[in-house]
Amino acid sequence: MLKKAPFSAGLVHKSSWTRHIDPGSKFLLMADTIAASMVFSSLSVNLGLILCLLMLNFSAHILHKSLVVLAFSLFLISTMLLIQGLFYAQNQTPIFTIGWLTFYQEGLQHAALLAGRILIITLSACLLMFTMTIGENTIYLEKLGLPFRYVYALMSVCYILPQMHANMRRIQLAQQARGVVGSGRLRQRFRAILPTLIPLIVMTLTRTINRSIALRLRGFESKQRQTPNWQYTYIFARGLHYLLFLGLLALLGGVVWL
Amino acid sequence: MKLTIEQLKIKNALTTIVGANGSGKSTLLKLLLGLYAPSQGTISLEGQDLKALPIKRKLEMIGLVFQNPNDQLFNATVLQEVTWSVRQLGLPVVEQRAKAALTQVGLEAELTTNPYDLSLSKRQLLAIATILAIDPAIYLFDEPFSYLDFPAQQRITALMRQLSETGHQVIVVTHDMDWLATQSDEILLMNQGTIQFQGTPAALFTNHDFMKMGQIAPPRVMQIAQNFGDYEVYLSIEDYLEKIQQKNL
Amino acid sequence: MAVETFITLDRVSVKYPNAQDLALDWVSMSVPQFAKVGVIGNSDAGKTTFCQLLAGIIPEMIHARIEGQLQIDRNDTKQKPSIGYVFQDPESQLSGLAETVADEIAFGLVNAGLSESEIDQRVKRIAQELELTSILQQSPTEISGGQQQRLALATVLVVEPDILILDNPTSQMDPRGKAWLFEHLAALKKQTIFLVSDEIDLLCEFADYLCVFAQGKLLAFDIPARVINQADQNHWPMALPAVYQFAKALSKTMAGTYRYPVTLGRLKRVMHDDDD
Amino acid sequence: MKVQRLWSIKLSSATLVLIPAAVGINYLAKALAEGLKLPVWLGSIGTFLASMLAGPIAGAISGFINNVIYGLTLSPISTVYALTSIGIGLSVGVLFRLGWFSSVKKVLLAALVIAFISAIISTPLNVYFWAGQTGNAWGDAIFAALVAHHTPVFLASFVDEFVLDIIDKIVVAYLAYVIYRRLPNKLISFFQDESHA
Repeated sequence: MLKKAPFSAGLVHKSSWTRHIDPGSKFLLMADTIAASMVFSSLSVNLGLILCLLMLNFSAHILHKSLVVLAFSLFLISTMLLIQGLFYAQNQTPIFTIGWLTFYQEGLQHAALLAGRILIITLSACLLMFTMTIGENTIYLEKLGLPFRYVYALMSVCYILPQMHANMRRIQLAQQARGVVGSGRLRQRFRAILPTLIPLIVMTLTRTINRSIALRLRGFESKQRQTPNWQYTYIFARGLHYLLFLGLLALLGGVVWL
Repeated sequence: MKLTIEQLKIKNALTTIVGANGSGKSTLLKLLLGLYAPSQGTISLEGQDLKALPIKRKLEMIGLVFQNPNDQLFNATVLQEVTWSVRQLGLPVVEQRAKAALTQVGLEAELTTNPYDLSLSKRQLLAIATILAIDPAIYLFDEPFSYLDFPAQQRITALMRQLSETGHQVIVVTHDMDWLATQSDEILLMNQGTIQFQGTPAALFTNHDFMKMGQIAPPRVMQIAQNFGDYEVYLSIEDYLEKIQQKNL
Repeated sequence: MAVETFITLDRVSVKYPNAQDLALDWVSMSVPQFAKVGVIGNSDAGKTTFCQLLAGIIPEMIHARIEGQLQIDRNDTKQKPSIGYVFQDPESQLSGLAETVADEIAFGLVNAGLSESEIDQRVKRIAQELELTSILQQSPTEISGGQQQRLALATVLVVEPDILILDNPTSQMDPRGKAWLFEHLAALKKQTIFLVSDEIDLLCEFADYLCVFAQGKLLAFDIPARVINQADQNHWPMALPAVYQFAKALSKTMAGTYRYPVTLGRLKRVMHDDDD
Repeated sequence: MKVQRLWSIKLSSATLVLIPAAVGINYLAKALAEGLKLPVWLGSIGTFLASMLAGPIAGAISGFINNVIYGLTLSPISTVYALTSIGIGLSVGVLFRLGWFSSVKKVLLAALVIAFISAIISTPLNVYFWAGQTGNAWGDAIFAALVAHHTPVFLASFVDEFVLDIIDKIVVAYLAYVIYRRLPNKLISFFQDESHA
């Protein structure tokens, strides 16, 4: 059985300093930190960035969630250290040996740098994704001038998904009543795919047709649409934009110059 | 959903479960099928503990027709949908069983149709056929009439009667009081996960507290009678006519 | 009373691409404004096609070959009449982009470009009418099925459409929900309503006209009493109202006709006349 | 079907509503595969179906948004594979219209092509972000063995990715083939008509 869909978590606005920062600034901040980690291929700079991001995540009360996301990539990072430490093409300087396995400095350094970059991307993305609500994003994108049709295509899955998820659970139960078992041998588990997926997909696509009809009847394509009123107050949004954008330019300029 | 049932015995009759939305009717059906295991207590079938039975054996004895056929259909054709169900339980004479079941529900002309190209009413008939082909001893129907059109409702009602007369146990969850009043032998009233009443339709409609609890409106014939100031219990139009004729004599 | 025709169908046929049979077959009728029309028929009879044709969904969004004429006039202004459509399945009705029930109801108004205060006012009013006020700030995906069905209706009623089309909205409701919906629809005075339903007793009480479809053909379009009497005489496979069955069993026809009554009100009158 | 229609950029309302549905299907199919502990992801089945129903552009956009949403909810790094998803969406749409999804045999060929395209796009991303690895134990074991024998990183990484992609894409292509054929007629013609309009 599946756990609850993660999207609904984003519907609740956490109360912290982050709620006064606009999504655009958060996005630019993410771009800045990622660019910085790519420009400076030194371990110490990356370590510094990671520490900063950890502190920001902590002060926004989202560190525990971010660490869960980080855990996703930990397995990959450890195999990366292992494989690169052992087999990296430029390996020359052995550091230590465990049994008959010799680890090299170059490979470990390379892997550590990449690992640092992944941590930075993840932590800065968490700062963006865990401090916004879907509704806030939707309005923000529309205010930025993205046509509503496209905002819809981009965002509505977040609202549809919990319902689809409930449908899937109901279908799984209904198929269980017909003798579909989702456990046992691989063959048997494979045979549980179609009985779940086909009803789910037919249902979802049928609703898609009805929804597209309903939306058009409800004026989805109307040119008179007014963007809903701004419910969020941001401080220093414009200034932050300039500042972060200049930072990004400087970093990208750095790439060319270095 | 919390369900607390002290003791319940259901035996060879057409039994109806009624109750407001969220009172635990569907949960009870799923519990009877063994889709949920009770956290306490036992459910036994002909003296055997349900928990001890392997799933396929359970499904051979108990068939549940879900409220929405769209949750279950996935095969390429109507015939395959039914044969799949039979094969799934490893029963013999697959084709014959399937075709007989489809004839019983009146879908014999649609054998090669894609189930999703059928109307919703026929899709529900197909879902019923998948159970009929297995021929379990116990049939559970969860609001079977919500998608059936009038001729299909009549067909399925006749089928339920026939099943219960040939020694099957038929249990139906429904909101349809006219149907229940005329067709049901026994009624279970559920409220907040417990069974509040078990008895005949007449006994249910006599008790106002129970009717209020289950958010039950009396059958249409009682509403007509009440319109003329008669608050007796009538289960069918024939019932009421008899009374009127007696009065006139 | 002379009633002006509002919607006219003149020998309309509809055929879907790849389909063998006509979905609607030579249908003609004229419907006065503000009429309440009950639509009945068995599955595959053409009820949904009929509704979608009226709403313009066919052929604008669902393609089909159409013959004949469908005309909708609006007497007071030259503006195109607006149409509200309620699907059988309430989940289809929801926009999929609303954080709260209030946003969902406001969706159509926002699209129409109404002012902030107007939207607010209308949402509050309709929420009160449909008993949704207490859940306005909840997510549309977290409310109960019955509430979702009322929400679906609210999203359509809030734009005050000229024509309201409901395709079997009660199929999954309990008796209380059904009675509530019929009562609410009966109270609407500014709409022409088409309601598909299997609830023949409630429909007879509610509708000014009934139309019966079978295999794409319009078998009858008339006031409920005539339609039901005709249906019984011709043995059409459809449910008959309890009132009718009762009156027929007692052979109580309506004064001056050979027809049995189909509403409680008329039945009472028939029985009362008899007593005198 | 005409070529202009195939590449139509202007998206109808139906297509715009199809995109989030496809993303949702991807998401739930992936969750289902995880729940059943299957050795495949299935996370592109919605993209396949969107491409088959509404054309390569719709499929590509579904794939792109899928990874953006997935990146913004679960795993930020997977956002970069949006490029791969775009490639999958485009190739499924084109192959479908070329008739490569019309028989059991042809689907196998289509799956091979799609897996190849997917691996080609993913490899540079894997090399840049993960030093060439994919995070799958089996694939990475092959990768480690190849690198240990002085195979160039790009080639080793491509093999790593392709081995995994091929199994997943064959399964997904066959599922999509079967599912598409079981969709109701009305549903298929709705999207066809929409792209004609």
